[in-house]
Amino acid sequence: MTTHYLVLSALLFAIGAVGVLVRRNAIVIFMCVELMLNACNLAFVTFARQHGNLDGQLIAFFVMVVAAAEVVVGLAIIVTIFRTRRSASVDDANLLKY
Amino acid sequence: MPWLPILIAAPVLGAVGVAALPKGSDKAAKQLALAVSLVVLALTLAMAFQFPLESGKRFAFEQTYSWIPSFGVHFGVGVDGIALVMIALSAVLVPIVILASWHDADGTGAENPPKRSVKTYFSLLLVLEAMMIGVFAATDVFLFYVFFEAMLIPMYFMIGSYGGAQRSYAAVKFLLYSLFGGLLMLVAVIALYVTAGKNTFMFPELIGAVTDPGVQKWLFLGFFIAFAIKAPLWPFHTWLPDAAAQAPAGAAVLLVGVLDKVGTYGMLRLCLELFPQAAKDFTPLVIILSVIGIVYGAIVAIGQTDMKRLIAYTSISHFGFIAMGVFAMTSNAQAGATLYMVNHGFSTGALFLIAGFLIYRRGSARIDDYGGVQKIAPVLAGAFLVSGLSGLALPGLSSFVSEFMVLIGTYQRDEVLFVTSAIIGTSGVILAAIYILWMYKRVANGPTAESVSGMKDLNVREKLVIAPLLVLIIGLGFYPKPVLDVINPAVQHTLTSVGVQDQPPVAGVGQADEKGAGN
Amino acid sequence: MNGIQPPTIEYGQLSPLLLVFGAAIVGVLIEALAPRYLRKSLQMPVTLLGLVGAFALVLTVVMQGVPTKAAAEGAIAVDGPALFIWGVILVLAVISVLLINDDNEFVASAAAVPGTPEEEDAIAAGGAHTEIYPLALFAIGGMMLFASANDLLIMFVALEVMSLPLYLLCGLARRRRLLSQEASVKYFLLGAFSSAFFLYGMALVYGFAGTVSLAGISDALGAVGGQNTLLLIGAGMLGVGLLFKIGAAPFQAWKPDVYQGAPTPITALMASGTLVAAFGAVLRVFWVALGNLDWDWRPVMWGVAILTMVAGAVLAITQTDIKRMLAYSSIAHAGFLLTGVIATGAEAQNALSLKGILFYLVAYGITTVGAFAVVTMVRDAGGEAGHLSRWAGLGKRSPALAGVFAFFLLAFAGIPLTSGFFGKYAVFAAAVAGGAVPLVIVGVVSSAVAAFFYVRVIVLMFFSEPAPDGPTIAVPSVGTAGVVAIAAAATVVLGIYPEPVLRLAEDAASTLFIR
Amino acid sequence: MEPAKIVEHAGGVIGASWLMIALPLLGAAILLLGGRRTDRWGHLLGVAMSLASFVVAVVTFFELIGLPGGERRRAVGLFEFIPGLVDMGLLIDPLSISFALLITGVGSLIHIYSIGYMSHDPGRRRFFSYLNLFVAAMLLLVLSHNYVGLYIGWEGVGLASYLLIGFWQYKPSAATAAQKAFIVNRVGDFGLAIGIFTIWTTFGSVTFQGVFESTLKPEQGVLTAIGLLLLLGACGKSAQVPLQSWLLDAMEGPTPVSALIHAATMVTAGVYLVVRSGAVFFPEGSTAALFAAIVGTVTLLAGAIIGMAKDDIKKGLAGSTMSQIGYMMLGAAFGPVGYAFAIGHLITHGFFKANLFLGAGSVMHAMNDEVNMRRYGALRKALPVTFYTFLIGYLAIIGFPLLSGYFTKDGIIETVIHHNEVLGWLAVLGAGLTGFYMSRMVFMTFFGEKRWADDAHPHESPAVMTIPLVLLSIGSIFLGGYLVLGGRFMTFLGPAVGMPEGGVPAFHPFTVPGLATLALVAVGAAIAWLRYGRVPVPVTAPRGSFLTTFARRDLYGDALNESLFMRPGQWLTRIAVFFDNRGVDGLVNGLAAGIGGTSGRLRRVQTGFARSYALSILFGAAVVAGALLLVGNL
Repeated sequence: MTTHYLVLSALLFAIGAVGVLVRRNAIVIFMCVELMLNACNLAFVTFARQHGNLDGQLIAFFVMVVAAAEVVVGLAIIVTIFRTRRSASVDDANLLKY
Repeated sequence: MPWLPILIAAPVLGAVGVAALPKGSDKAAKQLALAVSLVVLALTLAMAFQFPLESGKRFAFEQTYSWIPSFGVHFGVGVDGIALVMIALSAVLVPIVILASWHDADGTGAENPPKRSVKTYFSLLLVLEAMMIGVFAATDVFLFYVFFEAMLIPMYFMIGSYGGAQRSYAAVKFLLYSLFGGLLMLVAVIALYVTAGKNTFMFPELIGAVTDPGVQKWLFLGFFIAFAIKAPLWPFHTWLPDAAAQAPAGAAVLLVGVLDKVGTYGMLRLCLELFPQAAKDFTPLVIILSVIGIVYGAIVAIGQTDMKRLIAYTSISHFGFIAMGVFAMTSNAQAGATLYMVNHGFSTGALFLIAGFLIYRRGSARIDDYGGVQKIAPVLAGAFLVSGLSGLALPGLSSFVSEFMVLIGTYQRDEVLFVTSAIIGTSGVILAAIYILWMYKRVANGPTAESVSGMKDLNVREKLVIAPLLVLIIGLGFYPKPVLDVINPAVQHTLTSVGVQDQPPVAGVGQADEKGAGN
Repeated sequence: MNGIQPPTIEYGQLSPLLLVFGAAIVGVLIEALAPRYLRKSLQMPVTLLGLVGAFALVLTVVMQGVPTKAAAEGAIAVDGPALFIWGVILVLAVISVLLINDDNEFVASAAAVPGTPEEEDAIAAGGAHTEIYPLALFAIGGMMLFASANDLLIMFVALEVMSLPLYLLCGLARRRRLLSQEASVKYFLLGAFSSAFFLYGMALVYGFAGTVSLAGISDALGAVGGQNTLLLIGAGMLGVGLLFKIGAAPFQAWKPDVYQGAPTPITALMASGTLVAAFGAVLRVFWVALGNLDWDWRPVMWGVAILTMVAGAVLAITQTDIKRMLAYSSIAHAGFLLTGVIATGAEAQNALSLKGILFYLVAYGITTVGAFAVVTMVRDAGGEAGHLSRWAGLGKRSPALAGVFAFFLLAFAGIPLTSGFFGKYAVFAAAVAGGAVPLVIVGVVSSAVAAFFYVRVIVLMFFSEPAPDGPTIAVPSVGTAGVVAIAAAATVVLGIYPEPVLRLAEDAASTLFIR
Repeated sequence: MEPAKIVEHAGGVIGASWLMIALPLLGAAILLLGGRRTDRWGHLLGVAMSLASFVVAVVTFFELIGLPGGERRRAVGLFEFIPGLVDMGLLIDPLSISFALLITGVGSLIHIYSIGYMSHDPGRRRFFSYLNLFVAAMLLLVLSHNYVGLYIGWEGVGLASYLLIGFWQYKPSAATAAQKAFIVNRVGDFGLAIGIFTIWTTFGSVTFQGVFESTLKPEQGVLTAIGLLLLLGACGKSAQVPLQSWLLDAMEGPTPVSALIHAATMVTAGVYLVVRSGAVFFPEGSTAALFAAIVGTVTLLAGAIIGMAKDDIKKGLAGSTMSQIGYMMLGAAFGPVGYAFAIGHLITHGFFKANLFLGAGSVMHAMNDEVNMRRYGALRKALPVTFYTFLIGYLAIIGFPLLSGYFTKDGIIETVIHHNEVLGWLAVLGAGLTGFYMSRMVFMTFFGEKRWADDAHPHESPAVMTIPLVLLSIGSIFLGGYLVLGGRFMTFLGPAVGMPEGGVPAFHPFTVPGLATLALVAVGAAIAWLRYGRVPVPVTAPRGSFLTTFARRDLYGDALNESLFMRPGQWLTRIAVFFDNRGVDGLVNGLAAGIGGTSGRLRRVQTGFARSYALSILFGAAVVAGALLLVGNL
């Protein structure tokens, strides 16, 4: 029964991961990461339900907070580089290589 | 009196002192370095005269301080006859080299590139001396390894900063070769510690600690390859000609004269005694490598056009003799091999120094750039000839004694392998005659070449450099007994802990080598 | 009866952590309240006091006797290894902060677009981002927590607390800002990506064990054994998150870019502190939580370790930028450390390996900071002279500096009589004792390869002629000079008489990790 | 009868006999180290040292013959050389003392002669130091009481010969000749060395006493092997086929050197070795002895043939030396009688060949170092003393009745024929050839018409050079008879090399071989007269038959060596050098380059695109997870 949720979370995680790979815009990539985090949340909650203990749900809250913090930092960084380069495409930023 | 720690510490302090001298005080640096090295020599001799010939103990002047208990490492030093003569060799060569390199770092020599700090060169020399003494004195395998590896660095800088045109290539090649061998040895050192399970690296306690033949084989290889690269044995030799040819003459002397001996010394001391069974199993392989080295080195030497490279290749041939003597495992052969290490240090040292003098004057190492030197600079040429003759093991000169002992000691094993090896090895004396005399002929004989017509003969400093070497070469050639008396007991110790004795000659056993059936 | 009783918090044990975080918060308050011209003069002492004080507290905790049970309801394990690692991190942090205390490295105003008037103004105004101090403090606190977290949740939080400030710090380089910002964004995206993996792995493991406390997971494993798919995938994903942090192949890609782009003091902090913390975490997860799973993860770890050592060594050979080269070298070193992680077994064996790893971390960390400190000093018009060709003949222009750097390189190469040698020896010895001889052989071979590029730099500095317009050697600020001196001294002392530190590591390791 | 036992000896002059070696050695050292400072009196010191050593030898000799016959083998221990392996010491017995007398005696005469001969040479002091060095080494060779000491002397004389052949080293030809001599000798030394190794492993000793009086009874095979190895050494030193090629080039050295080293003494060392080891390794009828005999015969013919064609007077004499040593080697193969005649011939040859060489030197001295006999002629008036002494030497060597050579050479021939007809008659033939080439030499040099170069105005040499000639020629006349008649020498030598069973064979002059020899010699001389005495000699050599060319080209010995050893050797060297640079070194450098290349290619993977990094992470994650699953479910 709960396995559906797990499958869903797995799918979400996969979608997020693929998104990170295929999208160029830093913002979008970042949102894909967020999606992955939420997939994890779903999994946590599901497992909490399975095991019948609250740890999972509690963890989910923590994750949200962390994610929020990540957003702050992430946006700050992305905005700076956008202002410098007038583009949010991660592919433009490849001076550092080899 | 803690002789050995003092012997190790003195050059280090000297090096610090030399390095600490203010800028521009090059002359002072040289003089200080020379003084220090002479003090070390004096101390070494003082110690040597107190060396007990007839003591049952394995090592004399033993000093053991706990260094890194959590690794079971001690700062353990002590000498037996073999180590003593090697230390003496180093202590004798260093002042000579310092005197010989008086101007090497100034960069006045035509071939020398613009030089870096003079005092660095001489403090490096002293550091090197400390490490050479240390590596021979170490009775703790770990300590031995530490010196074995650390020794590379000063030599690396001496070649790299003060050497010839391709110096950096040569230096890197030298370092990487040795480092690679050293790291393999490190694995073996660790494994030795673990398998022995004695929680100590003290050499005497590790003897016979590893019993399993399989393990012995691997550990032996770990050590042996490192030493074979260091020595160097064929086919690990290719770094030597480059290094020796690029290094300044003085450094080349120490490199070939002492550093490389650490390899053969290690074989004799560590490989044989720690892994006797494996040593016996690998003996045929090593003997064959040595013989190949003897002939191969000689033949390639004949074909060289560069003086220092030629001398380097002759050394490869000579290291073949030494290794053969070590693994022939008869008292004659091993005593001969040990004596060979010393004599080779002197004769090759003299050759390199004189080559250095020639190059310093003519500004080229190419043999063809010379000719008729004997007429212009008879003393120089004479010294060149004598050291060359010692290089071809002329009786009456020191290296004959050792070569004879090695060969006869190998031959007396009286098994096909050893007899044939000894015979092939003996053919090396013919090749040696060719490469030495041919070089001498091209350099010193014939009509005097334009380029050398203005050549000066040896000056006082250079005579002072060469004289002691020639005296030693001739003296040991006629009366090697004092040195051999020091060496022999140690060799006996080694043979007993390896568990072999010389078999007495039996009438007709010589038969074996014709029938081709060893017994 | 079943009222909620408050959790017991061992403030004593946690005091170092609390002090660091406290100092960080104070720093934030200073930013908020103190006038601009005062900030720097306030931040610096606060930071140093915080770190030094924390170190003192660590000592006091050790004096009172190493705790034997996890603190804060089993959330944080203040055990021997943790305390040791805390100490190490704090020392490294102090040194790095001394480096950070060098205006020249950091951007005047991160908000200002490079090459615009406002940037000029900011520079003219002598503006500086004093936020770097609290940020660094948060990162350091995060590192300490990361290494001592006793359940996965805390570990995850710590991971973020450690990483987020570093993401920002990476972007604050004064010169070559494009590179710096790029490094920052790459680090951030990839870091977030990998932490997502960590998190998902955590979820799966939780799904298997029903708890996220390391001890709990270990017990659950003991009950079931390692046949469970959920568990295995979860363990793998956890591993990915952690291996990313230590920069093990194939998760090393970020390291060279970020190390090169970030301001060098920050690189120093990451290369030393983060690595130490990350290894602390790795050890906890794989030894404590997944200890009973070792038959499953050891082979994989073998592969990772070999790949990491070889990739690090081989790739470094052809690098042309000094910081990139050091990055690859740190990858290789991570590989060497992994050989220690793998060498588990009986209690004694684990203690041996742990001791080796701890010593290695000390030796490597300090030398690394020193090396980067030297890098900050070799400058030309465009800031640091990163390109190796600019280092040619440095040995002639300033023998002392070049000599020290050469010494650090030799330490990296593991030449005897340097700290690096004993570090390598300790780890490899443990690995051999643990039966990982082939791994060690790969290790020595790759360190022989690695030696080549260290030596190459020495050749450049000493054996080749200096370029006419060679880089100038900046007169080091007291801080930087101090850092180099300390690092050099430590490298020598640990290289000649490592016994005391070894003994400390031994004591720390003897208790192993508490559950 | 077996040789006498060797007894330890101490004290007396015999106990101090090491002075014989030490004095010339000291002289050499002083002259070499003293450098130019000693130029003024250097030659005198050299002569003094040589004479002193001669005196010691004489006194030792008398003390030795003062002892009863059976006790005339005295071993004098000196010092421990290689502990447990070799002790240095001297063996004073009839054999060694005879050599000592020859070396120091003839040596001293040649020293004196050289004062005059080298008077104009700037390097005279160095020359004398080398001569002294040679005397010392040669004495060590013959006096040492063990094979290692012998070997040391053996190579020592090799060194001296190298230095003296190359004395005028600025002449490339001289330098090359010196080098060749040393290297060819080393080939022989190689055999000698192995022989010594085998002796050590077989008998556990390298002293003559330990070997000759050993109770061990090795198999014959070993003894033969040792014998052949020693013979190889002997061939090298005594310029016997196949190692003869160096001797003719050795004539590049100053003539006194040719006289002392390459005629009188050093080249006879091989014979010494064979005779010394004879009792054990070359007993009558043994394989080794047979080989020695064959080598001797071949060489005596080869040398004679070469001598017949040479126009260079010294090379002619060199060929003759080869030939004469061939006789000795041949004789040495046939037991005690052979030994006695071989050594006897060796001694007489020492005199008359030195005589001839010094005579030749005197001629060259007169003709400003012209060596081509086709440019001589009619010199008997110009150089009377030289002529008469040379004539005596000539008669002695061709075996003119009652002169030295007659007795000793005839003795050898008789002995050989008595054992081995074939070799014996070949020896007789050799005698005939000797008659031819020596007569040719005399006629071309002293008779016929002047064929001198324009600037040549010959004059007799100074007394310092002629007196030695006179003394030597006296020896050339009487010594042979004195030694052989009544078996004096055989009896004297007996204790050292053993006596023939049934006592000393009486000397009877008119035997078939004896007469045949005389007849052949006469024929040879006659042909020489017809071709070179009666008719004028062309100044430029006619092409001559292929046989002549064959002889002129030293029987193609050098050509053979070159095509067999030198050329292949050079190729081998080139190949080895190439292999070393490309092969061994190339392998290592290639490996390094390979790693570098891999690195260069791999770093391209680091594209700088964050997303590709992300991909690698994802990929890695998949691999790790997959691997874990795999392992976990094994």
